[in-house]
Formats: sequence, structure tokens, C-alpha cells
Amino acid sequence: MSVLVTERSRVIVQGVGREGRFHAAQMRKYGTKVVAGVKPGAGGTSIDDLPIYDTVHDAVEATDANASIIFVPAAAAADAILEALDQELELVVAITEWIPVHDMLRVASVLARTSTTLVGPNCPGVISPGKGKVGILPIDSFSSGSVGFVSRSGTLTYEIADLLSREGFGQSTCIGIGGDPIIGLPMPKAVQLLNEDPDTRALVIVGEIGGTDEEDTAAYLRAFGTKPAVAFIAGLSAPPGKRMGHAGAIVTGGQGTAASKVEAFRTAGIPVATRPSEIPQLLREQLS
Amino acid sequence: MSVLVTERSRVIVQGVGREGRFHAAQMRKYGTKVVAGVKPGAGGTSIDDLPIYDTVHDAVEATDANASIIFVPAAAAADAILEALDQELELVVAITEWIPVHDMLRVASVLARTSTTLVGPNCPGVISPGKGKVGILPIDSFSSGSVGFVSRSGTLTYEIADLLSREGFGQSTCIGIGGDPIIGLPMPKAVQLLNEDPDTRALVIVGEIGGTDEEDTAAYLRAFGTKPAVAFIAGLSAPPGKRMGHAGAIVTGGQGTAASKVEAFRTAGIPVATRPSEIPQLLREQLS
Amino acid sequence: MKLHEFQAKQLLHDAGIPIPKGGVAYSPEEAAAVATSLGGTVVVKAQVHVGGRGKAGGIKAARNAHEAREHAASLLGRELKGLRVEKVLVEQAANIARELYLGVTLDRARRRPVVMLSTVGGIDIEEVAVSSPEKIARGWPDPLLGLQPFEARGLAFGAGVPVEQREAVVDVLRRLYGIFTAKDCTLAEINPLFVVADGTVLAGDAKIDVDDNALYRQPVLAAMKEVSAIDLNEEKAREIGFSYVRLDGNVGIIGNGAGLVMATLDAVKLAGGDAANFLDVGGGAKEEVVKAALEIVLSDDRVRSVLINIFGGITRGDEVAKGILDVLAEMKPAVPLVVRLSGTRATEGRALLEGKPLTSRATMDEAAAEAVRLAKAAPAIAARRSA
Amino acid sequence: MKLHEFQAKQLLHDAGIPIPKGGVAYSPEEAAAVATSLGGTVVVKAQVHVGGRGKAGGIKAARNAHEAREHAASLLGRELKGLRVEKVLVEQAANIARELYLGVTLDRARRRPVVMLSTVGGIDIEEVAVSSPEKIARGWPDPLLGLQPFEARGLAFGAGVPVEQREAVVDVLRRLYGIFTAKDCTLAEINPLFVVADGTVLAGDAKIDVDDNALYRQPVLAAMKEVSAIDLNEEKAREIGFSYVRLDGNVGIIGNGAGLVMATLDAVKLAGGDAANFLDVGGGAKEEVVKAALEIVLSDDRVRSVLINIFGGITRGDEVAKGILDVLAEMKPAVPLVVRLSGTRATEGRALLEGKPLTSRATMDEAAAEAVRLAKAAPAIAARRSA
Repeated sequence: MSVLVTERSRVIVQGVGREGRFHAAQMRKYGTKVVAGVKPGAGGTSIDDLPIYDTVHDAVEATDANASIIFVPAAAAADAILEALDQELELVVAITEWIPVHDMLRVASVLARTSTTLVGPNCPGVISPGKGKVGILPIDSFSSGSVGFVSRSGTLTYEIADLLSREGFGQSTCIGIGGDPIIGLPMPKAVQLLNEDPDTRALVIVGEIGGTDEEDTAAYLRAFGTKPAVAFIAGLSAPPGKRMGHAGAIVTGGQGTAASKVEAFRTAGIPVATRPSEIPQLLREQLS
Repeated sequence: MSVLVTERSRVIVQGVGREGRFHAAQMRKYGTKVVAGVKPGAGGTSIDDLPIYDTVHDAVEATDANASIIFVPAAAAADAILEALDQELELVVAITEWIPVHDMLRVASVLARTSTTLVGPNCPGVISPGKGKVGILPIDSFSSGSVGFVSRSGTLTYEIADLLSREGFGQSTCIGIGGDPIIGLPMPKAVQLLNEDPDTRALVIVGEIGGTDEEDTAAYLRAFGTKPAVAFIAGLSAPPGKRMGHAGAIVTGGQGTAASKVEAFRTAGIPVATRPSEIPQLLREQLS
Repeated sequence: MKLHEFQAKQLLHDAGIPIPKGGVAYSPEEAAAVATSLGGTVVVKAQVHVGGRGKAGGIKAARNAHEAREHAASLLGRELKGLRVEKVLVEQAANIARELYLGVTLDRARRRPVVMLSTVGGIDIEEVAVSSPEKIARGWPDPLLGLQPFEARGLAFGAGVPVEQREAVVDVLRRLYGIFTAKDCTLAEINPLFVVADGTVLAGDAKIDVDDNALYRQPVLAAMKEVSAIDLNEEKAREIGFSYVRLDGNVGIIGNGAGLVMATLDAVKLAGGDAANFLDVGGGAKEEVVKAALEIVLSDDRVRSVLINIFGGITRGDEVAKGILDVLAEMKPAVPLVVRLSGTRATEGRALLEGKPLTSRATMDEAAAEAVRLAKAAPAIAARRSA
Repeated sequence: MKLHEFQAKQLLHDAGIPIPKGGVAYSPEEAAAVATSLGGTVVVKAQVHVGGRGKAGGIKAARNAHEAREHAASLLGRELKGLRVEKVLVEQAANIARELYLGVTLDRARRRPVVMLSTVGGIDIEEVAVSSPEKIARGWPDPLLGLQPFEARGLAFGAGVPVEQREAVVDVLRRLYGIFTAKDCTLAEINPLFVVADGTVLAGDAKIDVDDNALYRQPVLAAMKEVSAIDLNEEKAREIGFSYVRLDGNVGIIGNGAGLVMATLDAVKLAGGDAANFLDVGGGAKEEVVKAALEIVLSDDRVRSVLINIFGGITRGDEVAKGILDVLAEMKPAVPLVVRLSGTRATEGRALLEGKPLTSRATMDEAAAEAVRLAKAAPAIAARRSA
């Protein structure tokens, strides 16, 4: 088993521009069932052998899809997410960056009334190595195994997955939750999914400055954690008040410091790597 | 047993002006536990021996209330309902008339996310004879028994309850659902409560022109009805396009006619009285 | 409260929905002036609150200012389905390629707004709704979110709006929904929405009904209210605080509670008569309220008898009786009164009425029968007055 | 994007929140003119984006126009916590009875707006939040509903707002929430809200931050943006489409992905150095993007070495290498470059860089250590240039 993405995932692509088409092809190459694209006005045509529908409703009705990945530009992205939520898909992954935060507040309020899992926005998506991916993660970094991996970062995820894979730590599922202040699947919930997944034997958690999700995750694991875990926090050297690339990566009002997050994980008995390269060794120690 | 209002109802009064105070006293006289009033700024005082709180939150925290009755004027009534919903009370009865319909659309959307039953607005409330009342219904018309009574009207309810009581048909619970187009507990749901109540042996349903709630109720009873039932529809002689006192009592676009409602009940095998005075006899026939 | 077409179109315009150029005229001369300023063919449209205005001859095309003047002259002052035409809207005629229907109203059963879109525009949409409901695309947006772009798009696809107009129609639909919520409407409708020969869209006609309960927070709309002579009693009743609706019969009705009054109208009908009005004095009516109600009902010349049906709950029978006695003393009404008092303090009330010039009955059915009998027996008030 | 106090107050005023009378001055003469027109005691306030402006001497009371001119003269042109004062706000002084705190911001963990109200106004609210959190009443309205009157009332009771000001404070709080949502704010704060001697309220100071991602739909606010000299590189980077943040060190950083760049800064720190900047070229960066990034980093005089850390996922190592080679060919940079390429087509990229005037390293840790060593060894650019 794995979480969120499995062999039975049937994915539609919302936004089939250059990026959407490229990644649709990549996902298919990895064996993921990409069943339709959505482009208003292009219904009935096909792009790269992918049947296109005018609406998510039509696409789901025709293909029995249960997941969606969104590449729609920022100004229309919240509408695309709401359209996906309206069809009660199991998983929606929003890749789009720069979505206004008030749009996401509204989306979050709607999301709370649905049973859909929204991953992102501003995220690389989800991969269950060997089973499928709904995202833009480069498959070469990943290998199948039993480490559950949750990360707020994109490229850093690939870097660390690469380190893990090289050292023989394959992954059950990797969830790139996204770097925005308001995201669909916050870190504590993502970690909970993997903590409760029987096929996941250990956890790797990569956080960064901003917000208190890492502290909440540490508190959750302190109470309910059942598996060896290792954490890493990016941004130890980031000065307060500066936004570090991600909209959510900022220390404000003394909140969201890397030091506080490191402290929280250590208090929960979870070792925190000083550098990414230390993670495999710490994991090995935890598992032994 | 009875529905909505029982011996364990603990009621707060939102809006303790002249009308609120009068009916608080009436409810208490009937043995209902009226435990607090809410009046912003008057917290800590008491009115007619009723302790007053600034907010519903404070009142509920202090008194463990599980129901509320609202007399707040129309312009502030939706806010009062939302305040009550926010405290997750079991029952909220809104007496207030003339609430803007868009306010009620918003309330209905919030209501759908709660477990609260909202009765009204523009309604006389609920009485479970002998057990308690949360409403403004005059107790003399009612007597305890096993007839479940749902009505869109106020005074007509009293008139018919009086007829029933005189003929020995006491009531389990009478629900005045209210005459507005958008109400918290539509007729089909109110009837369902009584249909599923083991202590209710027969149903009396009083509808009127406007909307399709009576048709939906008839359809529900046709499929799930388990008890003898009699209906009455007011407004057979009302011309289309004219609003008959209640905001919801209007025939528009050929929809909401009394004839259609009478037809729906008869199709469901439920006799429809031509005049209120026929109801007891029809009920007697149904029960024999 | 219904808005006139020209008022509704002003709201559309303010919300950024394209409308034809035009102006309101109160006289043939003004109509000619508007037509001249517009140039070319115009349409002269009677501004009255009736449906089927076109079929009734209330809309006329004019090729020039001269014709516009003539059409305005023939419409102004005339009665259209019983309502007097006091003004016309003179509009530039459009080169219409096709017509769509757009509407937002309440879905009571779903407790949501319902948004409707159809490519069968221009005709009676209620007929389409019955005969070919599949031709109307419907959506039920969450009022807390409003009509989202994806919902509006879905309706446009569902209704089969041509691809060239899709974005324009989606835009108009979302703006119309915006008016529906911002202006506390119970109905906001564009029928037809013209697709003009050049492919752009234009609101051909518009119907907007505003929630009376919300007029207190819509001062601009409240100011658009017009009181016609026929509604004077309704207006007076509303100011006092009770509901009055003029009907076609001759039995005046007063009761407490909307449902009870409706049932009373029905009882009159069953007894072979027709009510002259609906009048609900509301709950807890006191002496002076009953008096005011009687005055309104008695001011109606058509009334031949009055039926007062009170079931006392919060309302007290003795208070009602006192109000009736006041009117008897002051006005000495020329038509017979039938009173049915029941419920709280009804016995005391009935005692007060004993021996007075009115008929008392114990039940609604009996009272209705008596009021109808008296109305049929009574000569017309006008006749008696002239006597 | 942060607004200046005078801009934020304009938004409050437009939303119906009372603010003191005043005007912006760019010179001592203008300040004196504003003070004269206001009359009486005024306050001269430096308009710069720094916290603790008052403690740093940026706010001064003046009893007359003469003093206002003097205070403006002493403030204008001066640096306040590293930022140059280019304008002052001259405001009528208020007769303050007490001060409240009102704020709306994001609660990330709850994914809701959080509304805060406290009777401990005027001081650093973040300190209060830590030392006596019970003194701040908090509410989390549903963004689909907005801040309801009952919620605002509940906060006023919770914070212990005096009964005389309750309605006014509830009103200001709801209007402030309205600004927060209508203007796409990430922070909207009134601190302090003055309660004036006569019992009315007045926004003493205001802080508004606007979501950069939403500026495209807030043209009025976008036009308020000021680019200070220090931000020129940040602005240039934003236009190209990547994130650049100026930092205090001397090792220039280029990487792909915010998390990876943050980790690279940390690696530099762990190696005993300090980054001069944060620069994320984003995903899938091509040759020309890498070139533009290098140009920005090299334009910073403080930079003594540059560390390029690319983990190729969608980004291809050979494309990155070509961008680096272009810069090497065109600019002949005076500072040493350290490159770490990994992931997709990294082998090809490394092969392209072979034998070029730069240092290649296999891991992030090694690359960081080398960049720090080189920065420490290198003479200042200025020195080299003058040589």
C-alpha cells in the first residue's frame, strides 16, 4: 500500500498548456493512468492522445477519474481547484504557484466541507515510487521502499530523495505539501497519513522557516508517533522578516524560526539533521 | 418521547424586549426550563429573575443551555441565528418575521454544516404538550397525546390544535415551521421527524400555497410513511401572483398552487380536508 | 417589489452589462426627442408591471422620430392588462442574430439561488420550463461563495451557448448573479439577451424583483417604488403593519394570522362567495389595530359584508370586541358585520358584542356562510349611498 | 508589499474608519504649511517601513508650524534603522484617553483569518502576545461569511472594551476586516486606536501589508509601490521571474528551488561563511535564466565568491552549464565561481565546465566549504578594481 497515489489513481489534467502537457507525458511514462485533460472550449478534441473535455464534470463522468492535477495559471487556479472539489475527487494536486492567499482562504473553507485531499498549491505533488505519480517530481531521484517522506520544498525533496535512494532507503510515498502559507494538506495531516500507513516503516520530514506546522507535527508525533523519524529544517540562517522564495517561508513576530522547529522535533525525540547529507545516517541509526 | 422539545430542553432567549420577556414568562409558566437571556451590554444583570448574558457563548457556558428562541428584530436576526448556530445548540427557534431572504440563504448554507435544527423564521415555534414549549403558541389550544402536527401557519395551527384537542386528539409535538420561503426545517424534514418518532401515532399536516414543500412531503410519505395522516391546504381561493401575508405564500409561474398540493397528498393516499373543521373526522376515519 | 424595465436596465448598466441606448419618455414629444437623439429605428416599450407586454401590444418598432411620437401617443394613457401606461422606454433597435435567456431566482426546496441559462430566449420561459425543461441549464451556487467562473462556464456548455459568445455570456451571467445578491433580489432576469449581428451581446429586456423585507438596506431601490391608486389600501395597511391584498370579491375579510385568513377566504369560497380582500392584523392585535383594519376594509366601495374571524391565542377576544365596538360607535357602517371570536377571552368578547348591530357566529364555517348570505342580500353601497 | 502609514490611513478613511486630520510633506516647508492649516499641536511622523519607529525617534510632537518645520527638517533625509526618510506625515494631535489594539492577519495553522482585539494598545503587540496572551481577544471568522457582528461583539466583550466604545470599536473592527479581504491584505492593523477624551475613536497608527500575489487585481495598491535603491536587484529579479533577497554576507548564492537555496545558505553558514543573497532561479531554468541570475549576483559589489547549486530535476544540468559558460565568456567575472551540478544531465553539464576558470564540486557541503574558503581568501572587489 501507499497513500494518496496508488495503482488505482485515475488522473485528469486541468490546464493542458506547455507545462501541463509535458508533465502529463511524464506521468504516463511512469505508468500513471492519466485519463483526460480539461480545457474549456476544447472539449471533444484530443491533445497528445489525451481526450479533452470542457469541464471537470464532463471529464469525470466520461473517464471515472478520481484525481486531478492543476497547472492552471494563478489568477484562475482557485476556480480550477473549486471545480475539482465540486466533483468530489479523492485527490487534487495544485502545482500552480503565486495564488493569492485570500483565494486559498476561501478554498480552504470549502475544502473543510469535502472529503477531498488537496495537496499544494505551489508544490511538486505526490509520488508513490513504482506505483504512480501525480506531480512534477523527477522520477530518477525516487525508488520504491518503505520510507514515508513529507516535505515543504521541491528541489530539496529531490535532493534528499536522491540521497535516500542512493543509500538504499526506498520510499513508500513522498508528499511535497507545498511552500505557501495556506495549503490543502498541512504537514501534521500529511505525516499522520504516513504514520498510519502500514507499509510505511519510517518517516523523513523536511520543513522550513515560517508558520508552526513543524511544531504541530512534532506535537502530533510525540503523542501518536509509532515509527522512527528524522527531520531536517531549512532556513536556519534566514533573517527575520525576509521571505525566502516560498510565500510561506518567513519568520514574523518571532514565530516560525528554524530554531523553534528544531527544538520541537528534538523534544519529541526526533533527531534533526544539520545538513541534508546527514539524513540517511540518522535514519540508519533510528532504524537500528 | 416527543421531538425537538422535551423535558430536558434548556432554553435561552435571544432578544429580551417586550415580546421576548412576555414569552419567556409564558414558557416558564408552562414548565419549560428557560435558563438565560442574551442582551449585549446587559451581561451580569437579570430581567424578571432571568440571568442575562452578553453573548450566546457566555449564556451557554454558564447555563448548559441546548436550545434558543430568537425575538431579535429582522435586521439583526440572521446575526442572532448565526450566533446560536456557532454554539452548536440542538434547537434554535426563530420567531422573527420579515428577515431578508438573502440573509436566510446565507444562514441556510451555514446551517447545512451544523447539526443544529433551526425552526423558522417567521414561525410560532414548537410545543410538546405537557413537556414544554419553545415558541409563542398559546397553550390552551394544545393537549398531550399522540398526534404529530406540522404546520406552515400560526393562528391556523392554534385553531386546528383546538379542534383536535376538543375531539380528544392530543398531540405529541406540534411544529410551526414558519411561512417564509427559506426556512430552517422544511416540511418534509419536520414530517420525517414525527414519522420516525415512536410516540407519534398519526400525522396532521397543514400546508398553504407557495413552493413545493407539500409535494415533497407527500412524496416522502408515499415512500416512507408509516402512520395515518390527514392534510389541509390553505389558499385554494388565492389568485396567482399575490402574496398572502406570509412571504412564502405565493403562487408564481404556475408553481405552488393549492390544487397541486391537494393532488399530491391524495396521490399519496392521504385525505385532504376541505375545511379545518373536517380534520378531526378524517383523522378518526384514518385511525379506525 | 417589481422594478420597471428601465430601472432594471439601469442596474444592469451599473453592473457593467451592455444594454441598448435609450431613454424614458413621459410624453409623445419626449419620445420623439429620444428617438431623434438615437437616430435610426427605435423600439417604444410601455413601462408597466405586466407579463406578456409584447403580445398585448405594449412594444412597437418605429423607423423614425415621427413614428416614435405616434406609438408613444397610442401607448401613453392607455390601459395594458388593467394597468395604465404612464411612461415608455425608447430604445435603439438591435440587429438581432439570436436570443438567450438568463435568470437568477430562489429555489425554495434547495434553499439556494438557482441560476438558469437557455438558448431558447425571448419567449415565456415558464412554458419552456414545463414543456422542454432540458433546454434550460440550471445551477445552484452556494450563496456564501457566489457563482464561480467554473459554474457559469458549465452552464454555458450545458445550454449549448455558441463558442463565440461563451465568454461574454459567462461574464453577463456572473454580473447578473452579482446584482441578484448585492441588490437583495428575488428575481433577476435578462430575457432575451440579444446576440447582435456583430457577435456582441446586449440585454434586450430585464425583469428584477426586490425583496420587500430588504428595502430598508436598499435605499436607492426603495426610492424607485411607485404607489398606484389601486394599491393605496395595501400601502396604508403596510404602514400600519399588517398585510392587505386586494381581491376581486365583495366579502371584506379581517383575521389574525396569514394561514387563518387564507382559510377564511377559502371558507367564503366554499360558501359560494368571494372575498374582497386578504387582511391579516397579525398576532396580539389590540383594540386600535382592529379599528384601523375595519376602516380600511370599509373604505372599499365593493364590500357588501365584512367577516371578522379571530382565533385568540396571543390576541385577546375582548380587545378585538372593543375595537369593533369603537368602529360601530364612530362610523355606523352601512354594511353588515359578521364576527367569529374564538380562543383566548372569546367568551368575554362575545359578551361585549351581545345586542350590538352585528351577527356573531361560533365557527369559521358558520360565519363564512352568514357573511356570504348577507353580501348577496345587500344592495350595492353606491346604490344605498345615492338613496 | 508594505504600505506607508499615510497610505494605510487613506484606505481606513475610504472604508469609513475615522483618522486624524493631516497631510504628507516632502520638505520642512510643506510640513509647516500642513501644520498651519491644521492649527494647534501636531505630530510629525517619519514615513518609513520600520518597526519601533517611535522609540527610534521617528515621531515628534510640535506645538506650532515653526516646530513642525524643525522636526521635519531633522527627520527628512535622515536614516531610521537603515532606511532613509523621504516624507513625513503631519497630523493633528489627539487628546488621548486610552489606546486599543485591532488587527487582522492570517492564522496559517487554522487556515483562517485571525482577528485580534486588545485594550493594551500602542505598544509592541508581539510582546503582549508572548507575555500576556490572555490580554488579546482572538476570533477566526469563516472567510466565506466574513466577520459577523456577533463575532466582533464577542471580541469586544472578551477584550473588555469599555461599554461606551463598544459599538464604535465593533464597527471599526468590521470595517478593518472588510479592508483585509477587499484589499487582499496579509496584515491590517490599527495600533493604537485612540479613544479620544470625548469618547470617540480615531486610528492613531495603521499598518497594512498587501499580498504580492494579488497585486495584479489591486491596481490602486500596486501603484503605491515604491522601489528603494536597496531593492533594485530584488525588483529586477522579480521582473525576470525569480526570487532574490539581499542578505548581509559576501558569498553570492544561486540555486533552483526555495528549499534547496535555503539549505545552501545554511550550508554556507555551517562552513563559517555568510550568504550575500538568496536567489532561486525556479524550476526548469534554461541557459538565459542562469545567465541573468549570475549577472544580478555579480553586480553586487560585496560578493567575494559565487556558489551555484543546482539539483537537476526538471532543470537540466547541461543547460545550466551553458548559461555559466556564456557569462564566463562575456563578463569574465572578477570573483571565483563554485559550481555543484547534480541530478538530470549533471554529468553532461560537468563535462562542459571541465577546464573552465571555475571550481566544480560534487556535493552541496563541499561546494559550500569551497565558496566560503574562496570568499575569505579573496580581496575586496573594490580593492581589486582600484588596483
